[in-house]
Amino acid sequence: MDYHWNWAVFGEQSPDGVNTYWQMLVSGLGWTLAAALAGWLMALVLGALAGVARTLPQRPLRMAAGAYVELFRNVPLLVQMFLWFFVVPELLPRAAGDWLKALPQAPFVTAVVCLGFFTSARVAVQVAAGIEALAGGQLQAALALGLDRPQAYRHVLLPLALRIVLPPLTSEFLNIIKNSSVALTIGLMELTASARAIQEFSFQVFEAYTAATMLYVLVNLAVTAGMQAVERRLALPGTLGTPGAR
Amino acid sequence: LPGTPHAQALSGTLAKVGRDGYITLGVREGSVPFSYLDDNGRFIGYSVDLCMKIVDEVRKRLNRQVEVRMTPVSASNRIPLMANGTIDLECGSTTNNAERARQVAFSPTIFVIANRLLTRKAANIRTLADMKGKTLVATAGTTTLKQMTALNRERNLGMRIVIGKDHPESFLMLETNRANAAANDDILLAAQVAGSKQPADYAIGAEALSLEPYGIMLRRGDAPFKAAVDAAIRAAFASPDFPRLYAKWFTSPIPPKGINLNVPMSPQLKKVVASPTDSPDPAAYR
Amino acid sequence: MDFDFDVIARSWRTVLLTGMAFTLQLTVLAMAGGVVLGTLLALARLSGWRPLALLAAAYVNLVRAVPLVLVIFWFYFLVPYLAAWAIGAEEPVRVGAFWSALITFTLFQAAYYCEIMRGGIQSIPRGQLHAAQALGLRYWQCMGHVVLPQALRNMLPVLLTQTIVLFQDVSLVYVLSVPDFVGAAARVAQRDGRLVEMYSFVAVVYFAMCCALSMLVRRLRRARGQG
Amino acid sequence: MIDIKNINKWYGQFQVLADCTTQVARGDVMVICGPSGSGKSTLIKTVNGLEPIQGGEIVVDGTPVHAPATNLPQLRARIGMVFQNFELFPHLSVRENLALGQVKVLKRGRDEANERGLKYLDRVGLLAQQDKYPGQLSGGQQQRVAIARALSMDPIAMLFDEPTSALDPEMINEVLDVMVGLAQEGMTMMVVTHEMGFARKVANRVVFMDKGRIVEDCGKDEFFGAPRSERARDFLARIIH
Amino acid sequence: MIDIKNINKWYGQFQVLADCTTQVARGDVMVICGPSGSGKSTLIKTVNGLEPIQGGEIVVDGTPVHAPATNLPQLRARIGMVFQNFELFPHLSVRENLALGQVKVLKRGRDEANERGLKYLDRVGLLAQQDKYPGQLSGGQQQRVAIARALSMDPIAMLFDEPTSALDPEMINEVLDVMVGLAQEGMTMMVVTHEMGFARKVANRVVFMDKGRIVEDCGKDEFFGAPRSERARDFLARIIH
Ligand SMILES: Nc1ncnc2c1ncn2[C@@H]1O[C@H](COP(=O)(O)OP(=O)(O)OP(=O)(O)O)[C@@H](O)[C@H]1O
Ligand SMILES: Nc1ncnc2c1ncn2[C@@H]1O[C@H](COP(=O)(O)OP(=O)(O)OP(=O)(O)O)[C@@H](O)[C@H]1O
Ligand SMILES: [Mg+2]
Ligand SMILES: [Mg+2]
Repeated sequence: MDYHWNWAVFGEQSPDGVNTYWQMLVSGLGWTLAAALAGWLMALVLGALAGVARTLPQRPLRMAAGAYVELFRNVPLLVQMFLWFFVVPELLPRAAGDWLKALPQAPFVTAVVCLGFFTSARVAVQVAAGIEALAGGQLQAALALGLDRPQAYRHVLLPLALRIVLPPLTSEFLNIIKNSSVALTIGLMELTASARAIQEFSFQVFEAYTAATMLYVLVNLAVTAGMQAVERRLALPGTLGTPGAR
Repeated sequence: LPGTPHAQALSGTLAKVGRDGYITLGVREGSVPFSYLDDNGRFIGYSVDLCMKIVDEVRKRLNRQVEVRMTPVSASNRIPLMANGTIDLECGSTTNNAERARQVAFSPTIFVIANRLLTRKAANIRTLADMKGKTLVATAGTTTLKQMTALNRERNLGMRIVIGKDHPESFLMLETNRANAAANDDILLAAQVAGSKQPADYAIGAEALSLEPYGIMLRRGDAPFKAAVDAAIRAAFASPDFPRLYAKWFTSPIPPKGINLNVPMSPQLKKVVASPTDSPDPAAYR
Repeated sequence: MDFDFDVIARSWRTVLLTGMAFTLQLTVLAMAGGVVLGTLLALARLSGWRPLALLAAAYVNLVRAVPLVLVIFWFYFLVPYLAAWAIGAEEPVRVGAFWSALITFTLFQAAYYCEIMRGGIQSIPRGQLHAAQALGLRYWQCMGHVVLPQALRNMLPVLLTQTIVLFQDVSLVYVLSVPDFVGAAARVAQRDGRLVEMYSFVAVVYFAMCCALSMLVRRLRRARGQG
Repeated sequence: MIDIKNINKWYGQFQVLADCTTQVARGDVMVICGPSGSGKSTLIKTVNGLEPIQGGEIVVDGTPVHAPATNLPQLRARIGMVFQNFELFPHLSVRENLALGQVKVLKRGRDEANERGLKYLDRVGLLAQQDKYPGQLSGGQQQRVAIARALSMDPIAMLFDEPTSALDPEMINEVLDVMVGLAQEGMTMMVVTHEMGFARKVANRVVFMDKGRIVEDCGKDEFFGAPRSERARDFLARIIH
Repeated sequence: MIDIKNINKWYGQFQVLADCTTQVARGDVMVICGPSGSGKSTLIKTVNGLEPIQGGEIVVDGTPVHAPATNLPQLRARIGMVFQNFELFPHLSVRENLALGQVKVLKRGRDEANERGLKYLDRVGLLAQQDKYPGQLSGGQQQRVAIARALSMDPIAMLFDEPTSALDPEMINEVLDVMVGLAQEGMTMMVVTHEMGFARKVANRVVFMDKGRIVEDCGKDEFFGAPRSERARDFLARIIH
C-alpha cells in the first residue's frame, strides 16, 4: 500500500494551537460519552413511559404510544438529526427558535434531544415486550391479590420487566454510543468527528481512524463488563442468571 | 503489451494504466465549479477539464487508448482510496499544504483562493475584527477551520466557532442565523451565494484572510506520472485556449441552472499561470 | 420559513429512480448475503471447535462495537484488498462503488444477523436436535433440514426488523459519496441550496416506507401468534 | 356465597362461556372438570373479575363483580386464588411474597404481615424456606407457598386453577394434602382439577363443562355414580385408567 | 440385544449415571422408573449415543455405541426413539415428518418413503391427518405420529422417554394403547414412564433408578409384589394414589 505511516502525529499540535491531536481525540471521546449518557437518561425515562403506555388497557394511550414509537423508529437517525437541528427551530415561535440557535452548545443539546427521542422509541419497544412477557400470569396473580394496576406495575411487573430487558437495554446503550457519531453531521466534535478532523488536517487517515476505533472498542468492553456486573447483581436467586443455583 | 513500447520501462501509475487500459479519476459531487454533477449525471467542472488534459498526456505517453472512469470521493475517503489504488487522480478542490504533501503529491497549482467571510449585508460586518464575540461557522475538516481557529486565538477575538458538516450546511447555518458569518474559500462562497434563494442578501468580505493553492492530488513518489501531470498542466496554462477554459467556468453561465459566478482571474492565479509551481507555501503566491 | 416545493417537484423522480433504487437494491442484496453469511457465522460461533468460535465471536463483537460510519469506512477501504485476496490478485482490486457498498454492508450486516440466527438456533429445543439425530441424520443434515429452517422461520420477524434498520442505515453511505437515496437527495439539495426541503422529503419517504414494512412485520408476527 | 347467573363470554366470534349458571354456598367445595379448552379456567377467573364478561351477572358475598362501581381490588383481596403455574413473584423472597398483598392492600404493618405470613407458611410446612426465593424451591413447594400467600389475606373463599397439573407426580400429593386440610376446615373452594381422587375425597359438588357450557352440576356421589350426560361418562372413562 | 455395562457419566462434578448395568433381550419390554432427576432420560439417551459417556460400554446388536469408529447415524437409524415433548418437526407436514429420515438416511425414494410412512400412520389411526402440520394436532395425536415416524425406519428396538407425561389425562390412553399393541407384537422396548398401569400390563422387566444408580432391576411381578429397596417401596406408595 502506498501510504506514509506516522503514529507520532498524535503528539503534534492540532490547529487550535493549544492541544495535541491526542488531546483532540480525547476531548472527542468526552463529547461522545457525554452525549450518549445524557441521551440515554432521556431515552430511559421517555422509553419507560411509552413502553408502559403501550401495555395499558386504555386504547387511546396505547395508540399514542404506538404512534410515538413509529415516528421515531422509522426515519433514519441521520435525517432526524438534520431535522432537529435545521428544521425544528424554524417551526418554533421566533423567539424560542432564536434562543435555541443561540445556545452555547447547540449541537450538543440537539444531539442529546435527537438521540434521546430516537433511542426512547427502541427502549419503549423493549420495555413493552418485557412487560408483555409477564402479562399473563404475573399480572393476574398481582391483581388477584387485590393490588390495583399501578401497584401491580410498581411492585411486580416493572421490577421483573427491568431484569428481562436488561440485556437488550445494554445493547441499546452500546447503540447510543455508536449512534452519537451521527452527531458529527450537525457539527458536534465527538470522537468520530475528531478523527475525521485529524485526518483532514494531517492526512494521516489510518492512524486517526485506528485510534478512534480502538477507543470505541475499549468503551464498549467497559460498558459490557459494567452492565454484566449489574445483571449479576440483579439476577434472581434460582434462575439461570446465577450460576449453580439449581 | 503490443503497441505500448514504453510500458515495460514505466513504473507506478503509468505502468498500471498502460496495463489496464483505464485510469480512474476521483471526483466530487458538489464542488461547484471545480468538480460536480450536472443534471445528466456527468461529472463536470474546471478541475475535471484539466484532468482530462492530463489523461490526454497519458494517452500520448503510453501511445494507446486510455478509458476514463470516474469515482465519486469525499473528504474522508479520498486518501485511503488513493492509497489503495482505487483512484489515480483526485480532481476536486483540494488545498495543497505542507502537511498533506507528506502523504500525497500535487500537480502544479491550478487555482488560488483566499479565505474570506460571508455575511448578511444587513449585519454590517466588513472585516474579521467586526466579528469580535460573534459566532462564525466553518466547515469540518477544512483548512479554513484550522486557519480561523488560529486567527481567533492570535487576535484574541473571542469568537464562537461552530462547525458545519459540509459547505452547504455551513451556509445553512448562516442562512438560518445560527452564525453571523461563514468563513470559506472565496470561490466556494461565490458559488453558494449565486445558488442561494436570495443572492442579493449576502456579501463576501474584501479582506483576504489567507491564500491557499488548489492542486490535483496524485500518489507520492511516482516520478514518471508526476512528470506527465506537470507537463499536461504546464501545457494547458501555456495554451492560448486557457483564457477560454477559465471563462467557461468562472465568468459564464454554468450548468445546471445557468448561474454565472462572475469571478475574474485573480492576480495570484495569473502569476501561477505565467510560472506554474506546486509549492504548498502560501508565501509563494503573494 | 418559506418552503420551496418546486425543488421536490423537479427532482423527486430522479431521486427516487436513482437513489432509492440503489438503496433498495443494496438493502435486499445485503440482506440476502448477510443472512447466509450470518448463519455461517452463527454456526461458527456455536461450533465445538473453540478457535473458530472465538474468531467468529471476535469478528461479530468488533463490528458491533464500532459506529457504522467507521465500519463503513474501514470496509470500504479494505474491500479492494479482500477482493484481491479472494481472487488471488497481487494488487488491490478496483471495486466499483456499488459492489464496494454491497460487500461492505453484507459483511457488517452479517455480524448483526449472526446474533439473531444464533438466538434462533439456540431457541430450538435440544429435543429437536436429538430427535433428528435419533432418526440417523448427520450433523449437517440435522442443521439443514431441521434446525435452520425452524430458526429462520422463528426469527423471520426479527430478521425483517433488522432489515428495516439496515434500510435506514444505508443512508450512512452518504458520507462516502455513494449515491444512495439520501445521497441523491442531498446532491440536489446542495446543488440548489434547498437542504431543508429535500431532507423533509427524505424523512417523509423513509417514514412511509418503513411504516409499511413494519406493518408487514407486525402482520407476520400476528399470523405466527408471536404477539 | 358465589352466585353465577347466565354468564356469556366471547373471544371475537368464539364463545368461551355459554349461559353458565351455578351457585357455591359457604363451606362448599366445588370441583370443576372437563376437557381441555372447555372454559374451566375462564369461568373461574370471572369470579374475581380477572376476566370480563359480556352477559349475565356474578355476585360474590353480596357484591356484583362486574358492576362498574365495584371496587375490584377490594373484592379480590377477599378471594384467594392459586394458579396452575404458581405465579409467585420471583424477585421477592418467600416472606416478601406473603407480605406484599397484606401490606399494600390490607394496609397491615410489615411486622404483622410477616407474622401472619409465617403462620400460614408453617401451616403448609415450609417455615424453614422463608428466606429463599421462588426459583430455589421445587414446584410442589412453590405451589404450597402460593396457597399460603392466598391464605394470609384471610380470604372468604379460595379459587384453584389446576393447582397440580404443572407438578411432577411425586409432588402432587404434598399439594393435595394441604388442599384436603383446607376443605376439611370448612373453607369455601372452587377447584379446577383433573385429580378425581381429590374430588372423591372432599368435593361435595362436581361441575362438568364442555365447549363453554355447564353440562353436569351435581353432588359428588351422583357424578361418580351415574353421570347423566354421555360426554361426562366418556370423560370419566378416559381419565380414570 | 442391548447390553449396558458399568456406565458412568458426569456433568462437571455431578454424577448423573453411576455404574449402571443391565441387559435387554430381543422382545423384552423394560420399564424404567424413578424420581425426577434420577437419570432415566440420560440413561436411555446413552443407548443410541445421544449422550456421551465417560466410562463403561454399551453394545447394541453387536455394535459398541461409544466406540470412535462406530457409524452413529447408521446405528441410530435402526433404533426408534420417542420423546416426552413429541419433537415432531413443526415446519414439516405429518407426511414429510415420516419421510425425512427414510429419504435422507435410508435413501429410500420419496414414493416408497411416503407409502411406508402412511402405512404406519394408519397403524396409529391417523391416516386422515397426513397433510396437517404438527401444530394443528392435539398432543396425543402428535405423540402417535412420533411413534409412526420412529416405526417407519423399521427399527430393531424402540426407546420411549416419558411418552405420556406431557399429555392431558384424556389423551394418555390413546398413546398407551398404541404402545401396548407394539409390545404385544414383540417389539423390543425400553420405556421411561410413570404409568404403572402400562408397566403392569406389558412390561416383563422393571428398572428402578435413584440418584444415577440402578437400584432395582427385576421382573414385573417381583417389582410390584415386593420391591427389595426401601426407596422403591416409598416411590411406589407415593405415585399410586
Ligand atoms: N385471550 C384469548 N383469546 C382467544 N381465545 C382464548 C383466549 N384465552 C382463552 N381462549 C380460548 O378459550 C377457550 C377456553 O379456554 P380456557 O383456558 O378457559 O380452557 P380450560 O378449560 O381451562 O382448558 P385447559 O384445561 O387447557 O386449561 C379455549 O378454547 C381457548 O383457546
Ligand atoms: N446438560 C446438563 N448439564 C448439567 N446437568 C444436567 C444436564 N442434563 C441433565 N442434568 C442433570 O442430570 C440429572 C439427571 O437428568 P435426567 O434428565 O436424566 O433425569 P430424569 O430421571 O429423566 O428426570 P425427569 O423425570 O425430571 O425427566 C438431573 O439432576 C439433571 O439436573
Ligand atoms: Mg385452564
Ligand atoms: Mg427425563
